[in-house]
Amino acid sequence: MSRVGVFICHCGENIAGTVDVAAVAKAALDMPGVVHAIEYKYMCSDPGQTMLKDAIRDKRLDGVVVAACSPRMHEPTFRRTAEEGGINPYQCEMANLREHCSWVHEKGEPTTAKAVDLVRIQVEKVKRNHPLKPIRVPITKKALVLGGGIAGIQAALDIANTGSPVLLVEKSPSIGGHMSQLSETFPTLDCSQCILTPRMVEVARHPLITLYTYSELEKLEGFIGNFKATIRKKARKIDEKLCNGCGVCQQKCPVKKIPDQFNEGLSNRAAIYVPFPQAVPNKPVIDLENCTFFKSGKCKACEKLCPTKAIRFDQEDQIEVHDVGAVVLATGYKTMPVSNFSEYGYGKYKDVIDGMKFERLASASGPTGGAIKRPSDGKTPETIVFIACAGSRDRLKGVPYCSKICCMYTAKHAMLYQHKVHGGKATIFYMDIRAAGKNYDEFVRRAVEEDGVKYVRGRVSRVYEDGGQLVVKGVDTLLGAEQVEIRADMVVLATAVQAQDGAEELAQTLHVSYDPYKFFAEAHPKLRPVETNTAGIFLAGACQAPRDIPETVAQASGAAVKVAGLFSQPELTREPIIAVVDRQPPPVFSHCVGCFLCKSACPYQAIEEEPIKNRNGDVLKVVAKVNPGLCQGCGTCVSTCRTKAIDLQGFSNEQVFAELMSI
Amino acid sequence: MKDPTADPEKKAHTARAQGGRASGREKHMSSHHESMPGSMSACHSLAARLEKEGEVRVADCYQCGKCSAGCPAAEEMDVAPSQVLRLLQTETPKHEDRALRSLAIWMCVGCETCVTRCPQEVDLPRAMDFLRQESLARNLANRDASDVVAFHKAFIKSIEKTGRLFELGMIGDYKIRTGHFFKDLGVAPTMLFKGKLGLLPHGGANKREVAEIFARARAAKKESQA
Amino acid sequence: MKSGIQDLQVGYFPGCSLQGSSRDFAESLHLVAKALSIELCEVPEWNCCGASSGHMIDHLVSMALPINVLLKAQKAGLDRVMAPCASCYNRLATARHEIAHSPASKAQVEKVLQTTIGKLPRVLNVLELLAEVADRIGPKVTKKFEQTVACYYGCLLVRPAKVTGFDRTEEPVEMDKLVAAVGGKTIDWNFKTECCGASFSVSRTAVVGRLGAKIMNDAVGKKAEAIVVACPMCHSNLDLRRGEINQRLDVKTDIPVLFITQVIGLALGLSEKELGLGRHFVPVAFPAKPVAAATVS
Amino acid sequence: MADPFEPKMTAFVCNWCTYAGADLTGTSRIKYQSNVRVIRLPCTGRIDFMLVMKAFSRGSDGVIISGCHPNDCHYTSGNYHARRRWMVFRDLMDFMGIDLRRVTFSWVSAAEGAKWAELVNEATNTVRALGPYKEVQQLAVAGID
Repeated sequence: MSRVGVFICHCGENIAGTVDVAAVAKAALDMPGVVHAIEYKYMCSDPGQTMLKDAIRDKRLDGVVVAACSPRMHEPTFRRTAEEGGINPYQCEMANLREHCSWVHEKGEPTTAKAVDLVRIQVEKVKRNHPLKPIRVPITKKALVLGGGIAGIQAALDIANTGSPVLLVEKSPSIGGHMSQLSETFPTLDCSQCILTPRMVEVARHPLITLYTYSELEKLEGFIGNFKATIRKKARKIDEKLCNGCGVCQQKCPVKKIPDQFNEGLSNRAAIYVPFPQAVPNKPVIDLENCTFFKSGKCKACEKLCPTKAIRFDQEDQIEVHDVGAVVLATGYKTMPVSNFSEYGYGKYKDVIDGMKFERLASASGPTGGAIKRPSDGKTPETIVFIACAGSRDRLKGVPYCSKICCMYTAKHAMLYQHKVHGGKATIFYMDIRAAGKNYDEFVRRAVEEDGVKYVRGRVSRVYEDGGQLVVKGVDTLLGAEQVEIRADMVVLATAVQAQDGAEELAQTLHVSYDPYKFFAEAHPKLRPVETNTAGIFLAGACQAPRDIPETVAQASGAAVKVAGLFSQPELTREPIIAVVDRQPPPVFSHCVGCFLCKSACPYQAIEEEPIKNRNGDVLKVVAKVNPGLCQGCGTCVSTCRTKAIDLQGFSNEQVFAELMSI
Repeated sequence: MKDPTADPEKKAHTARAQGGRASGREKHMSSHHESMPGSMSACHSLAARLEKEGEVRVADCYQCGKCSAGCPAAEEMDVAPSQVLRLLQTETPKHEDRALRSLAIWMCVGCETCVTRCPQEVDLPRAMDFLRQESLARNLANRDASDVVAFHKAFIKSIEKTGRLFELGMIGDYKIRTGHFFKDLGVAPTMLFKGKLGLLPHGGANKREVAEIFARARAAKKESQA
Repeated sequence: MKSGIQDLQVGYFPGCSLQGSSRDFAESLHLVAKALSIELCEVPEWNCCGASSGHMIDHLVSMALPINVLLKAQKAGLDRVMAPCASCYNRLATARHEIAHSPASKAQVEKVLQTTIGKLPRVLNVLELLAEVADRIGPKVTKKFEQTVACYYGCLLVRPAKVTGFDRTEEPVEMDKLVAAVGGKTIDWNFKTECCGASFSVSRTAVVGRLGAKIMNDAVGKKAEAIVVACPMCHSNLDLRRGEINQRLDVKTDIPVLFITQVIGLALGLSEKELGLGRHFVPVAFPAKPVAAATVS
Repeated sequence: MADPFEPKMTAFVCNWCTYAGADLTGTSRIKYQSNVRVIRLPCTGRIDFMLVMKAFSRGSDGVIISGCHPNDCHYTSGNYHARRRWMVFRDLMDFMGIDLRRVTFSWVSAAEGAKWAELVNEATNTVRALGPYKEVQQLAVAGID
């Protein structure tokens, strides 16, 4: 025999203005099991909460229904109050009289009637509530960071510096990411590598960071605080302990004509190579597609000449499994391939390049030593055209969003060009200049006012080659959309920022949601920007949306703090809203028949198989068992269960059906 | 629910979702109407009619100018293609009038280059068709385009008469409409001689049927205007 | 060698200009089709599709006319209709596309045509059709067409992509493949799909002259010995209006303009006369080459 | 004589998308018809379709089921399970002679306050037009449910 108390909130005029609260209270008192019903101006206020606590004590209530705003708003508040009042917090339910009633319906009889129903529903539910205990789970205080770009580097360092060990996994042979390819950085024009490489070294040296380059995450199981990560270390075919990075191998390797990814194909590399001089670790890797030995079984030049005998042709991939408590996703972005631009020649013109290629041309460590030269014939371009929004804000090309960084780096490119090529003519075709950021707009203005970069407001319709030059057919919308035709020596496309290849697959392995453009989804666009919807997995950098370096670093540190915060707790407590399989005294043991439909339905692999043995240890039957750590409480298993052996605490069949019956 | 996957609205990113395509649409429509409650422009503006009748969404254009940049006829135009759209975007009679009186709408060749490259997939050629018709209906056709107008009229007339295009007849009609009697005198005889111009209209088409199509189309238009 | 190749039947919508100003296109098309055992089943009682003026000043009519044609084709049991004229092709395809995507417009047209519109036949252009039987061409070539030509696609064969869904929008290649199939060389040039002025052929010859000049200039500059087209309007604009064009060129040009069907025809050993080359304004002559000479009957 | 028929609508919604969406409808003060009674569940995946049958037999004239958009499930895939189950169950209900026009299945995200209002109004109007769901209710009264 339950004793339920109903507490109706006026929420000032918000509820009382539309709903006849007195009538609701009166109706509540007639509901079976309700022994107490009052209405008050602000239940969430201090006096309001006190009333609730007192009532629990004085009226010996064992269930409470607060009829006020949305449970998504104040459920935690009132559950705490209920607990302070001396009952189990999960004996408190809320009827949503505001968002679902008073705010959305006109004042009147039907609305009050609905309010009464909403209260009745919760009363019927709360009568069937059971005291629940929050779940406590341990935490493995080790973090996994995916991606070794600036985002991953920053996150790894910040986490490690709080004293927790970090595994940093990077799929390419060196950490550094896109930032290591950049020449100078806006708005300060300081050299990218000069600021990045020290960080890379710091990572390599940090006692708490274990570096996994040329490695990928194969599998992630488990849940917040208790993940199990399976990492594949791809075979470099090098004994990293012996190799001292002298570089003899790549000098002697006979295969030398392989386009160098790091230089965006502007130069060549050998089949055994270190991606770039400042690479971390400074150890080579053998590229199996192009190595003569792996193609024809002959050569082994590197092995013969390696002074430390570090070459290992027979080396295999290694699989390692690690327990980690939190994951930071920092897998970065890619840019739209130039071949996507039919109107600019499907990428067939050598001198139509993208921003990243230009970075390599402008970089002191690049193939031209920082001199701007045409890929086609090595001549210095006297006229150069930059096309902003190449693919961005372009539904036709599937990228309706703004890539955010292009305005700034294009301004930077034009500026660098003007500095390096005196008397050169740089024109930028743009739609809008988006330079919101500290010293950003000043930077753009500088490009215009001091370096004489010409900004033309309009998009380019077509680029084609004619007599060794590129004819750029654009328009100036500030001159009544007059056509502008420029014969340029080089065209640079500020290509759209897109989600990294394989982002979707990764999101699915990690159970994090992603947006239509395959960028990982933050838990809340404003208030939870570095968290994902999967507890314990955090976001840093351009894998979540186009970002520039300062933002990326800030977000990485933010993610690191989230991880540190998580690790600072002795253990985790979670809402006990989880599924349970019923257990019966023998001979039934459980209604579960072991069909394990629930297992296939469960999104969290939370269903385990549990053999029930008799006292001499032989298995009587195998039933489902819910791992309370893994279960997130979606209840999909409950509706799948044929024998109703599995049920969801807090939303049990009994409760839900009772709610239904009360309508 | 047309295609759930095409609808990017997400609790996690309202922000980007609004920009997303499928949702962008409804979003846009509503705001578009709220923006000018009850005013002439909201319901009767050319932009609104174009969206209703032509399914071209003028508001989608963000004036990047790519259409004007690639337009082969732009040199002949008094108003650039993108600007023609701009004139419709303001939804004011003054600007709409300017669009309808423009030479540009008659200089459009209908080569579809613009719509092929338009990042917002705005069907500009369709809009041009619409404006030409409207311009004729309101008698605002630009004088300097009289020859083009005459050509189109002669063309249509010829079809209506014979069910198929009778080139010689059409050209004759065109010349009478324009008075360019001596233009093309050079080529016409050669064409005849080379058998490229038939002296008699082609048979074969079901003239009555075609005439009826024209008649019913006219009726339908009258209806919609009323 | 005919063995193994069964007749390919396809609906055929000649369109007005093939009966008049582009007779040669029709003639060559029919011969080539016959040679490649394609049966062109003319749409009975077809009417003009309204191109190119229809849609310019009367949208409803410009929808009703082509749909009417497609309905006739459908009644005649044709599941595909090939329209050699690029302009007709584009109108038919566009109308079909709009009907499929706009219920409103569909209703309107149904009202005008006083019928309900079901599944309409697919619309093909001449290149699509020939590409389908490309493998039949090679074996039948008797005189390689050993010229270097510029394939000029013009606007309406490839645009807009979502309507035509054929070839690459910016730099199509299907025609080049066909020319290559008969032994010809094609140049890589920039004006493959730039507009030639289309319907301004009569009303604004100056425009045609200006646009045509750009096109010819690039083609000649890149050493083309002829222009190959698949569109009557392109043909008349570059052939019939050569005078206008040359007025705007520093160096006058007299390279001929051929229909793709004529090119294939020549390679299949058909005579210049039956292919209607005689009807061109710019005489069809190639720089003396043994093979080229041989093609002159 | 008797007042005009007002349908009883029961809605099964997930806590993370549609319930939150309905909250947004409230905070943005968008009005809709008050016939609907919302039953809050963690996820549409939790919806045992026996609930739908029960709702009808308990006198609901119409049922609304709504959760997160595909790819956006708080539990990553619960809504897919719901959709799959719904596909099957729909045919079953059809076979059982349940009038499918009385069941509305949709996605409403936490950002779609307006959509929730539309959804409820549409569904309610449809069912109002269909009239009370006597057929099933009589069965229920007869004790067959």
